Amino acid sequence: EEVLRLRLNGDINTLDPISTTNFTIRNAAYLMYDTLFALDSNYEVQPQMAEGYTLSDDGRVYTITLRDGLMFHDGSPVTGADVVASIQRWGKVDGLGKILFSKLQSIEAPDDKTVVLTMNEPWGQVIPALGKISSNVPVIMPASQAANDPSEAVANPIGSGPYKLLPDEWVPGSIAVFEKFGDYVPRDEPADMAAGGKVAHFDRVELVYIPDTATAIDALIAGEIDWIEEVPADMLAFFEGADSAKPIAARQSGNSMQLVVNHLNPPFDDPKIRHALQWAVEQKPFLQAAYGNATDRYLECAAVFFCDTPYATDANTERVLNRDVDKAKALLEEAGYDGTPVVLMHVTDIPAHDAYYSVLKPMLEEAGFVVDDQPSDWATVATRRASKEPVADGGWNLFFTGWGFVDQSNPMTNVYVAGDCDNGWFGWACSEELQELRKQFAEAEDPEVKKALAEKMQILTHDLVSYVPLGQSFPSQGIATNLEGFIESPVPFFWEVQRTQ
Amino acid sequence: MLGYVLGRLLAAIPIFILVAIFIFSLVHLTPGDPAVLLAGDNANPQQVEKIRERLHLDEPLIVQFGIWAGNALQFDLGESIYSNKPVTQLIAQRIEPTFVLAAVTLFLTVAIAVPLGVIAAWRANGWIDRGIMAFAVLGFSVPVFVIAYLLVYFFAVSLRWFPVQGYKPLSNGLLTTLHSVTLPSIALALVFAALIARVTRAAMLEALSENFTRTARAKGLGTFRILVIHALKSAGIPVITVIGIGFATLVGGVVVTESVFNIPGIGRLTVDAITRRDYPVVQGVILFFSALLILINLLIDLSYALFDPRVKG
Amino acid sequence: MTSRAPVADPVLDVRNLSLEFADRDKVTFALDAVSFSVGEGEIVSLVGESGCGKSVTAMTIMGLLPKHGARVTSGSALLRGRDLLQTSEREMRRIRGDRIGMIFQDPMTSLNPVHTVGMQISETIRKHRRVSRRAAEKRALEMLDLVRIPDAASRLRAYPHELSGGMRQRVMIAMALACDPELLIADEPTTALDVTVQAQVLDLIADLRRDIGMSVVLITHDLGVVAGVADRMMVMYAGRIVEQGPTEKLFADPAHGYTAGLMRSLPGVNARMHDELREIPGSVPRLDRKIEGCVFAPRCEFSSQSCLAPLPRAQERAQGHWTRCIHADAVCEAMSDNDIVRAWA
Amino acid sequence: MSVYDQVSATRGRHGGRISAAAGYLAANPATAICFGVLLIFVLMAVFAPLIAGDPVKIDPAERLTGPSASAHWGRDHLGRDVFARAVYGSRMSLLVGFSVAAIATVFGVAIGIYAGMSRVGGAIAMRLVDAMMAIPAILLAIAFAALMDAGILTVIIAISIPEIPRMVRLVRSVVLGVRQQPYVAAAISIGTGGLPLVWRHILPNTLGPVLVQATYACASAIITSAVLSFLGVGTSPEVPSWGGMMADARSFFRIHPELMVYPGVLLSLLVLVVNVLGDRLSDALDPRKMVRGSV
Amino acid sequence: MTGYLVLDNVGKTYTLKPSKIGGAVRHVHAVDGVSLEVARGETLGLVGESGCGKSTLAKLIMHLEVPTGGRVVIDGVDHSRLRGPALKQARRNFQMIFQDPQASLNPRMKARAIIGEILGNYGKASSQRVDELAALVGLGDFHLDRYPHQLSGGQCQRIGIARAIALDPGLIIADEPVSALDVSIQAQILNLIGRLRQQLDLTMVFISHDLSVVSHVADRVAVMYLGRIVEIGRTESLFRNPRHPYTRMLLEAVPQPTPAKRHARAAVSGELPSPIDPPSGCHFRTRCAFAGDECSSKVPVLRPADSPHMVACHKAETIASSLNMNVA
Ligand SMILES: Nc1ncnc2c1ncn2[C@@H]1O[C@H](COP(=O)(O)OP(=O)(O)OP(=O)(O)O)[C@@H](O)[C@H]1O
Ligand SMILES: Nc1ncnc2c1ncn2[C@@H]1O[C@H](COP(=O)(O)OP(=O)(O)OP(=O)(O)O)[C@@H](O)[C@H]1O
Ligand SMILES: [Mg+2]
Ligand SMILES: [Mg+2]
Repeated sequence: EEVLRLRLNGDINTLDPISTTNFTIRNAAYLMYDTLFALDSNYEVQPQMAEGYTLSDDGRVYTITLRDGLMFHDGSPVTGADVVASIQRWGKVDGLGKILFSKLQSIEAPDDKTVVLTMNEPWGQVIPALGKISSNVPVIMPASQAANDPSEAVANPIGSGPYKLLPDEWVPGSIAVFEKFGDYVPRDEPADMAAGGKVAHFDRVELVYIPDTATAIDALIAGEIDWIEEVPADMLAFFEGADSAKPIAARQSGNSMQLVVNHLNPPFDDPKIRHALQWAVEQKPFLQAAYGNATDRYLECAAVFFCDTPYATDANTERVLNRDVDKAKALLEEAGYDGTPVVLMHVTDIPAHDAYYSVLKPMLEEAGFVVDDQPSDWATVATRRASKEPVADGGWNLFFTGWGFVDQSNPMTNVYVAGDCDNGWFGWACSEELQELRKQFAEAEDPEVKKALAEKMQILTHDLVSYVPLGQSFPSQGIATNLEGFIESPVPFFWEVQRTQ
Repeated sequence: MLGYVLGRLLAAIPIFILVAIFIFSLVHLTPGDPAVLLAGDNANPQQVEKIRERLHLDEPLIVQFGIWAGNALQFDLGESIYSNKPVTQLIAQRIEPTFVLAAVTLFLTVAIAVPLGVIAAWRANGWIDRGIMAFAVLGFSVPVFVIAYLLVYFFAVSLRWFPVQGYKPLSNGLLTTLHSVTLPSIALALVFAALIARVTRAAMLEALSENFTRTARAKGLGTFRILVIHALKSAGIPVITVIGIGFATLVGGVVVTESVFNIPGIGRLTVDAITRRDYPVVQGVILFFSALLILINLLIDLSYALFDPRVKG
Repeated sequence: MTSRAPVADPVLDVRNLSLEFADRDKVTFALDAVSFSVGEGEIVSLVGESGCGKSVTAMTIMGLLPKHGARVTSGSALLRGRDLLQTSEREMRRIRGDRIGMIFQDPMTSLNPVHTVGMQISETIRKHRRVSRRAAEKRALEMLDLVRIPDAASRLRAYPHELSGGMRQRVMIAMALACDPELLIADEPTTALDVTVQAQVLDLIADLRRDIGMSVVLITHDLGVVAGVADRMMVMYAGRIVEQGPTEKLFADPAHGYTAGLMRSLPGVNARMHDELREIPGSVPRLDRKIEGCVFAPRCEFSSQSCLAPLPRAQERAQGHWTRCIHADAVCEAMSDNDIVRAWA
Repeated sequence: MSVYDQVSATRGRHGGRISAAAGYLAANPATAICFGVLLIFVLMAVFAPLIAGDPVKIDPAERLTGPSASAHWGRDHLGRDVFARAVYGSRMSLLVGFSVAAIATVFGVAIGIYAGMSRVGGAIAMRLVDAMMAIPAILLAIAFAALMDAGILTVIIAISIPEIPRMVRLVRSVVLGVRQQPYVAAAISIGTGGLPLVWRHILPNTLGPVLVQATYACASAIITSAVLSFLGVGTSPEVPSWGGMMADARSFFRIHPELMVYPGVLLSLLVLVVNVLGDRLSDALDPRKMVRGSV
Repeated sequence: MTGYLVLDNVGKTYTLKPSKIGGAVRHVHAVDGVSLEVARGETLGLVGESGCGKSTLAKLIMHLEVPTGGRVVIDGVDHSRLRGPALKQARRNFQMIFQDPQASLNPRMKARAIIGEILGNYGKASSQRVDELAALVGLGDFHLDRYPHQLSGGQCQRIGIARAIALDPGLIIADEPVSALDVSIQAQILNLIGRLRQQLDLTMVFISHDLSVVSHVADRVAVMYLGRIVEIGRTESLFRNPRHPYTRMLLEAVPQPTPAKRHARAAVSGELPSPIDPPSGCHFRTRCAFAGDECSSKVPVLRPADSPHMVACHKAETIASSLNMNVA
């Protein structure tokens, strides 16, 4: 029996990628779910479960046909009704999905093999939205499960992907086990990132949760596991002299780190003080703290939509990229900063975060901020960051988080350019202009126009300071040397991969 | 005998109630709103409110306690906020590794500590004694995670004798399981053995200074017989008692070792639940451990009868 | 005292035994030239106050002194001619419990509480005799009968705590006698017992001596006990035997200041009520330095300057009656009107 | 009187134990060394600013560099001075150790004496103590430290809470023993009662074992606080602590083992020294321990 | 009632926790309906074997234990009704000398503090008085600066005595004050107690298991057996002419350093029964040669044999005649 053992960055508590944007769950969900469309390595959308689709001449009606032989893990066939229900559920929570549904006239399944989407007006993002590679991924599940409230995770998830969850062997906090789904029919095309044939070569896939990264790497080298999602730069040295495993730089899955600013609470309710914050910090020490001398692993970058991407630009990045304590002080003075302490919810249980907070505090203090460093764990911060209350009542000022390349590089999914005020992501930066820009972007077809809109978004965002970018990194994955066929992709996939004989 | 056991179990009830109240208030009076945590990144206040209702977090504490205690009596410890699974199921899933780890540790400990303690007492104040006691104090003084890392480094990473981490369930065969828990058990046993070796030595010294030891010597008995048949058996009670007390310490060690060695036992479950603010699990697990300790102490009391006829029913 | 044995062909002959305890910075001269012997079938008693060295003497003979700290500086202890002090621990284990039986003061704690009485007796037998478990148990039963334990068969399976103090002491005796020892050393066998029980136990020892014919060293601090059962007695004070002789002789003709002091300080039934007792002033000397002269001199009403000079040889006053007192005659004279002395005279 | 009693009588059974203990310690080179080491730790903690540089200043550019003039033991993953952190770390350990010992002693003695002297109140107190003892100490500490706001006070309280019941039990059992002593009956019969009885007769004769237990509580508190830091529920990671240093270092254990070794050795040494002193103290207070029979 | 100390049907029952797993709760009637009087200036000796309740009785008199029945009246005052300061005031009138001299002194207090404590408790602290007391019991002032462990047993007992007489109490209970002492020291202490008794006109209860000691100090003697007084009478009368078979057995059993006793000891029979579950009726009947049916069903009460000599025995008369025959 061939077993593939994977160590993702976190544990999974559900396998419902609609109920959460959690990347670990997204990655795990790809094992068992399939999607209608998928991105290939050129970031082009290709049919996956869909045989193909036709677009009506007025550009409003998409008729999608399903492939033959699609089957859920419980043995029932995948029908158009299932697809409709799944997409409707996704549309209730996903950012892009919400926009799609706002333009949708109807979605129905005239028969078991067909799904018809009728738009109010032509909109070029329909197929890209359905082929979205990252959270929330519009996976297809049985209609009965798709009827669930999207905020609540499906209890016994059933997918139609190449691997099938074994719920009895799932021990949350420790291990989740999948077995090869014998009735899965892969596409004939060769695998190409998320697209193409998904051939399962292993009988069993185990997601082993090993919280301690050092232990995980040791386990990888000792052959106890086959793959690690992320190897911290410092630990690359573990692999020296080891022939059983190697690190691979995951160029495609770059990450960016951000300092998120709460616009509701003083002192950062004042734009001037937010600008002072920008002057007060610089990226390099953070990056060094996290990646040390591994300079090939990171990039100083202030582009809202990632560097080295179509929408990358350096417009309005002066305050972000340069540190000037005097300017910061001047701005604070000008704004009449009264010494309101900046509460740092210092996350101690994630090493990179811990390092970031440690770096941030002296920077802020040097620039004249009063800092109140409150040690905490990530779970607490994850709780507390949702609070819109004043600091004294459990609210907050700043926290660190990271987003991946796929999400950030797309203006439609980048949370910091939404300007959605109270309905937006944590920090609740508010800008009607940004909201308007996003609308225009969704409708724009011309790449040049899009590019211009993106640049405008960046300028506005850096002025608004919904966050302070702290650079971009290219984490490594660790992989057993006896694996071949590993697909390079921003989201890790485990079809195609097999053990060398 | 049966009456005594029942009596003891009855007597444990108020203690248990106190424990329950204690744990409940500890968990509920501390900051951090589990409902918000559960709701996730993109939840709106209505959703949070709904969750709060579902978990009765909107009721007064007393009512919450009543609901919780009432359910607990029916072995329903609620559902994990994190994984939405019944706490009892989570615990049940994880009993095996913890049990195996504890059992192997206990075996190793007794096998190491009791002979050491006996020898140290026999050679009291000599070099052997000092050596053993130095080991014992050292075992006390080095945190279990340091020992654990050293063991991993030498025996798993360098020598590759044992796995670095993880637990192989008994379904893979006893030997595989034992192989997978050897290192963590040794790490734990070293600390635990230090305690028990000391107490064994002290109890043996006590027994050896008793008049009946003098009698045994006056009868011309050999060293082994005096040490083992006479002294050790009467030193049994303090040794057994400290093994019982040590269990509480062992639980602490288990929490740490399970984390270091990534063993999916109850200790790991506990730490994870605490950092995740998974209140039902925290409550359930601590309650479980307390019940276990109370039970173990009862067993220990009963086992006194093995060593001392004066307490036999 | 001389090294000549007061009895011919003794079972036990202790000669010139000196012993010190060294403990870090402190030395205790616990025994100083102790000599005595025990004849065949004789009950010899060792009397003296707490701490005078009675137990240490017994433990030295048995080879049961702590390995560290105790040091025999001179002397020998011959069991039928064989020096126990030169015997290896291995050999001593064969002798203990077999040729010498010993019972201790405190029957409550001298039996192992976690083993049955039967096991503890038959264990001794099996250690020294190559017999089956069954045979050993049979012998244990006989021994319990011998020491007059009622319903012996069922008592074999009893634990010590299920027996009364007197019964426990009788079990101890049964255990000590299980292998027919030549010598029984009884270290204060009745001190922890009530008078009525004490009487029973003493009777038992006397009877067994008669029936079995063993020799007994009886250690006690109670002159009454000595008077009751001992053939000969040794009076010990501060690590030395100050006077020894046949019991009648010694009571009738005490010839040491300490013996005299003891007899006079006893509140007897015959003594007149509320009279002042004759005190022995002062208290027992510390043993942390060697005393050359008479150890009792500082408390002795008969003492003179010459008592402080190095100790004279022990004098034999009558057949087998030895004293270390240079004022023996004066003592004798002064004691002639003592109640106790008169009762024996 | 047994041989032991006599020896203890000549040695002094109870009285003047402290001075006797002091003498005993002085006569013991190993003990003196331990005292010396402890003293060094204390001095290190007190005079940390004079000995070492800034323990919290980070310097990411210099991270994980080896020993240098400015950082004798090199720098950690944030470029902080390991030596400085180690020196300042002794503050945390000593503070936690001594505070816990003090808190456990004060509360333990107060409650323990009450429980030992009062029948009804004692029974109630003991039920509470039983309940607390039924919760594994470290779980209680982890839960408490994790659920409250992190900070040194939280850590001290978290570790003290499970430590107190142990002390209460000990004190109570000793008090029950002392109460049976004839000198207590004597004191009552001469009209001493209430607080003076406790203060003059009960308390002083309880202190010996309490002192020993306090040293053990101190040692185990130091370890527990390290474990808490290690599990990430201890004090702020900025506050230098040995446990925290080891937790930080575990990722680098394979490449920079010294990052774990320095604080590990210091921690173990301190705990060792405290443990040994506790042992010696208990030996010194127990005359029986000085003469031991051998088989 | 005329006595200085009057015990009226005093009893004390202890409840024992089960000593075994699953055992039952048991009761010990440590003191069982004891009535007696001690006149002012008189010394009552109390003898009996271990566990018969002597110390318990002492504690009851000292109000260190609360009786489960009956009354203790000292100098007309029933202390069981007193509480707090009143009790404290009353306490100065009765004091105790303890069996184990060293254990009855707080090991952490110097002799001076120990004697001074009682004075301080009643607002009479005075170092002069302490010195006086020390001199009275034959201690030098250098002894006062020592801890108990630095003093010998006899010296400790002197301190205990000094403490007991510090406030001129009317009543002293001496619970085996010499049994832990060496023979040669015993006489010193007995003499001291005797002297003080005369000088201070003390009323005293003197407890001992040693008949010869009791006979030496007591005016009257009470014999206890398993919680009950079985015989009480003037010392000579009781020793010369014991009426209760137990008293006889005791007297026979005492080893005497006289040849008369040598081989003529009356057989002592039977085992001492456990106080937890004593025989019914007369507790002694299991060891008594004269026991009849009556003895197992009826508890004998103290009745005059020849006044003031009282005995609690159904067969006292029978025994008396047989005894006379024997002696004759
Ligand atoms: N192990 C030992 N170490 C040091 N001194 C000891 C030891 N055993 C006995 N001694 C000392 O030797 C002396 C004699 O003690 P021993 O026990 O023989 O007295 P004893 O006559 O039996 O007294 P008791 O009537 O109290 O039993 C005492 O001063 C005692 O302190
Ligand atoms: N606190 C107590 N709890 C339970 N039983 C007790 C207690 N104190 C005494 N007893 C029991 O009461 C009985 C009488 O005890 P007490 O101490 O009065 O006897 P005693 O005559 O003084 O004996 P001894 O001569 O041994 O001192 C004994 O059986 C004893 O076990
Ligand atoms: Mg002795
Ligand atoms: Mg008594």
